[in-house]
Amino acid sequence: MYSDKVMDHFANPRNVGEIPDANGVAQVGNAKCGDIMKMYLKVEDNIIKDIKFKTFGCAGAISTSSIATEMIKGKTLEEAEKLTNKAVIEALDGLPDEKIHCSVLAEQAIKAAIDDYRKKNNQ
Amino acid sequence: MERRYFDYAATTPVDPGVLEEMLPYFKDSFGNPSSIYSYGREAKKAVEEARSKIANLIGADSKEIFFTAGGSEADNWAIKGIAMKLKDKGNHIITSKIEHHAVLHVCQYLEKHGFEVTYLPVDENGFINLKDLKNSITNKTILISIMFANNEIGTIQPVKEIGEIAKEHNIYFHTDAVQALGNTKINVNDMNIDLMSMSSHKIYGPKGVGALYIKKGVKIDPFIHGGAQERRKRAGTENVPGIVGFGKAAEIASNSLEEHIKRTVKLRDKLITGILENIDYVRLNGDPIKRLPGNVNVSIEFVEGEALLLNLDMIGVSASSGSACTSGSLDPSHVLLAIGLPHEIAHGSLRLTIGRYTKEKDIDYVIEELPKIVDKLRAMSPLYEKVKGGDK
Amino acid sequence: MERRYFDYAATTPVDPGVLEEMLPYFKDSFGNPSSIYSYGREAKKAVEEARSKIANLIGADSKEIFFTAGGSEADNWAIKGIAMKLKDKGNHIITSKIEHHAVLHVCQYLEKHGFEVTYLPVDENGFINLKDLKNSITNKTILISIMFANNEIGTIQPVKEIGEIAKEHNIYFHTDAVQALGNTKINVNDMNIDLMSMSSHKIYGPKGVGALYIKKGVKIDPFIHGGAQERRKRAGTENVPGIVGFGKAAEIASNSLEEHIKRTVKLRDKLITGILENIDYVRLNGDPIKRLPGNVNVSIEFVEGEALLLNLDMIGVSASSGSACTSGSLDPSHVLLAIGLPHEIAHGSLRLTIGRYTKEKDIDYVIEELPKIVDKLRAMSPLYEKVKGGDK
Ligand SMILES: Cc1ncc(COP(=O)(O)O)c(C=O)c1O
Ligand SMILES: Cc1ncc(COP(=O)(O)O)c(C=O)c1O
Ligand code: FES
Ligand code: FES
Repeated sequence: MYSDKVMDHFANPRNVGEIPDANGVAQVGNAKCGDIMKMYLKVEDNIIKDIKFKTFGCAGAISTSSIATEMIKGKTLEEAEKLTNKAVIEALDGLPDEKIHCSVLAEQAIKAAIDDYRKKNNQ
Repeated sequence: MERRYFDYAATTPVDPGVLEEMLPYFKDSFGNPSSIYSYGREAKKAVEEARSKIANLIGADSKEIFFTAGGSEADNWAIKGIAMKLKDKGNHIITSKIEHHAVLHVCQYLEKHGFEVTYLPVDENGFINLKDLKNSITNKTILISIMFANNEIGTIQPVKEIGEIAKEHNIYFHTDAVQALGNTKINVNDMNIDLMSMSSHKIYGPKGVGALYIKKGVKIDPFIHGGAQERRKRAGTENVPGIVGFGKAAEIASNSLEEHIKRTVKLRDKLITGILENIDYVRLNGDPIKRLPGNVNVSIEFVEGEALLLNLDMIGVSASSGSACTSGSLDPSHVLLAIGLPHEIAHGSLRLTIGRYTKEKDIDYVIEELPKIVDKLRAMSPLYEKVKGGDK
Repeated sequence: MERRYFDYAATTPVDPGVLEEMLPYFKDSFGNPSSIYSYGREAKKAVEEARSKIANLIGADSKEIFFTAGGSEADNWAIKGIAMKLKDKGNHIITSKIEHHAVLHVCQYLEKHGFEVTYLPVDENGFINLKDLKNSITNKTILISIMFANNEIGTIQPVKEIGEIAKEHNIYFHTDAVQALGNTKINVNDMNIDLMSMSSHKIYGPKGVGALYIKKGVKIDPFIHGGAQERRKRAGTENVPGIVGFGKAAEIASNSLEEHIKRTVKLRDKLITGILENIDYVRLNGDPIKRLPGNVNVSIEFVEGEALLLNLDMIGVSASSGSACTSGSLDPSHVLLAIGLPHEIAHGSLRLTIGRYTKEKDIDYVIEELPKIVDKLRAMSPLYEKVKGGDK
């Protein structure tokens, strides 16, 4: 049901963890629905220098978090904000229909973390 | 990679002895049992022998066994068949909140068509309350349908007592015994059961066959109308190899019931203890004593069930979960919610069910490996952080 | 004694290639297709492959195929499912007098529950009249259910034309194609079929499995409620080996359809000619041209069908009859009565149906032996005396 790419990111998620001195942090989702995603950003000169995530959820949620962090690491905030769940799904070689909603979470978490950074830096 | 199957409640492999008995009925004795020539008579005889083996397993008479395509059809038939037959007498059905969907969705469907249904709540171990049951009976009640044993948490209901209450009030009692069959002693007469659903593939028989026990004298509409098979109660050319296989599976189950229960309970309890001792923030769901011999169901906090299952699958262990993420629906298992688990804990549920071919070393393996998987998943869980930080 | 099977319309032996494909799914790949671990995924894949083979045989899309436990369930589902879904739109159903009991008895049941049913008559060859069909349509008509080919007399209806009429009037068209499948070219789109019943054991697949074709967009209630299998339309753990076998049988049928028809028609016509030429007072029932490739149905005057069958069985020939005496009911076949046969002639009906493993020498054998049996029975028939005496 999951693509090899999904299973790879699920089994060996990239960028898992926390950034102690993150300057943009956000958590989306809620445990009631079974998925929570937390993103940590380290932004320097408008560029995402480092990114880490933690996710409570299914393989769809974990793999989308993982690949999304890979996709925006090193990108400018503007570029990162343009990341859509569609692009994430494509990068994973697809997701089962009933898992599309998990991919939305990654997009939301990144946007929320960028917002948090901007708020903290009065942008 | 060695495969370790921990999902006997979902389905079981066919016992080799069962398959062997089935084989002749595909190509050689393939006749239609309704025919009068010798090919047909052979098939007919085989079907009748299977019927008596199933009757024997549950203390019924052969004539009270009607073959179906499985447990779901048996549940649908029992409930819709009684509802349609007795609708002029009453339109009220009593069931529980933790029934299998094959009962619940039928009841919900009937609600759309003029029936009223009481869904009895259960306590934290999954038992219905007999007083609740009595209080919910009205003069419109035509059927009580309470499952024998639950497929998720393994809790075994006080069936005999429910049967007595039904009998006192002259109401038909149906029980879904799909999980109980072959796993606990059943006697339909002692237990005052009027209708009982069974399924072959849960007792090492083939998929696609089951049966409904209908006590002599019970009035019920057919569900599949057509030919005169199954004494005009269930139409369709008989699935002869399937029925023969189900019969053999029932025979094996009858002959080894006590031994099977003893052996399985021992393994189960070892697994439960191993998990509870080696993992923090974990709870056992279902009653510790009155539970199916092969059922282990735990909630592991801060992790999500599907992620657990896939990690187990990667090391060859097949299991099951009540997480919403595995069902494709938005809510976690209705059974886990009914016993009072909060959504987030229900999501972290894991069901490991064991059976005839489970070895002690498989149990040891899970006890050893599961904690590692849980650690790995908790390490990436934003929920677990807080606990570790002490601010839970 | 060599056995000669002449009852392919009742059921067929499983093709050896079919059984071979099924075997791994009993013991090794026995997983539940709804599970997410690898055991389950293997099973799921096998089910989906089978689905597309069946779709392929009838020109449908895979997503339009829903597995059932056989032809009877498919008929019940199609008719009850549409009736329940559309009952607020209308309560009128049109069918024919020569349908299989799995259609007729469902219609009769619905009549008891507020539906109205028109049973179209047929002509002496077994065809419905298209004008009758049009005339019987009312603004309450929600379903036309006319069988593709008749199981007793083999007559193939003008399905495409029926489909066009249904389409013009925006009424769903269901056809019971249990006998037609694998025996005549079917394209559900060209023929405007909305729902179609199929059964595996009539096409050299296993018993206990079938399918309902439901055209995309058709609104229908589920029949077996419960789990989310079959895209939430038909609950119950999938009969994986059965489905795999049905798929393989469909694949074989697709690949050899033309050749099968040619070969079978030749044998059939030889048998018909042989019987008509060698026995007096015999008539062919059903249309001589538009009939199933394997169907021979004759009425042999002054003899009774069950006696015929038993005599044939004694020499190793398995056949079937529309005689009341074989059915356990008081009336002979409703199909034979519907084509206008008097009771006494219907009693003497004999159906010989041939198929994949019928050899030319089997045909020769029946042509040789049947007249002797008929002679023997007529010699003891009080009805025949008169004819011989010339006073008929
Ligand atoms: C025309 C027709 N419809 C329906 C059925 C029922 O199919 P099944 O026996 O698979 O339920 C049969 C055969 O018995 C048949 O010949
Ligand atoms: C309690 C219970 N009832 C009914 C069913 C349905 O049985 P089947 O899959 O044979 O239709 C199952 C298993 O799936 C079950 O566990
Ligand atoms: S987190 Fe529940 S479906 Fe993905
Ligand atoms: S003559 Fe005996 S049943 Fe017809």
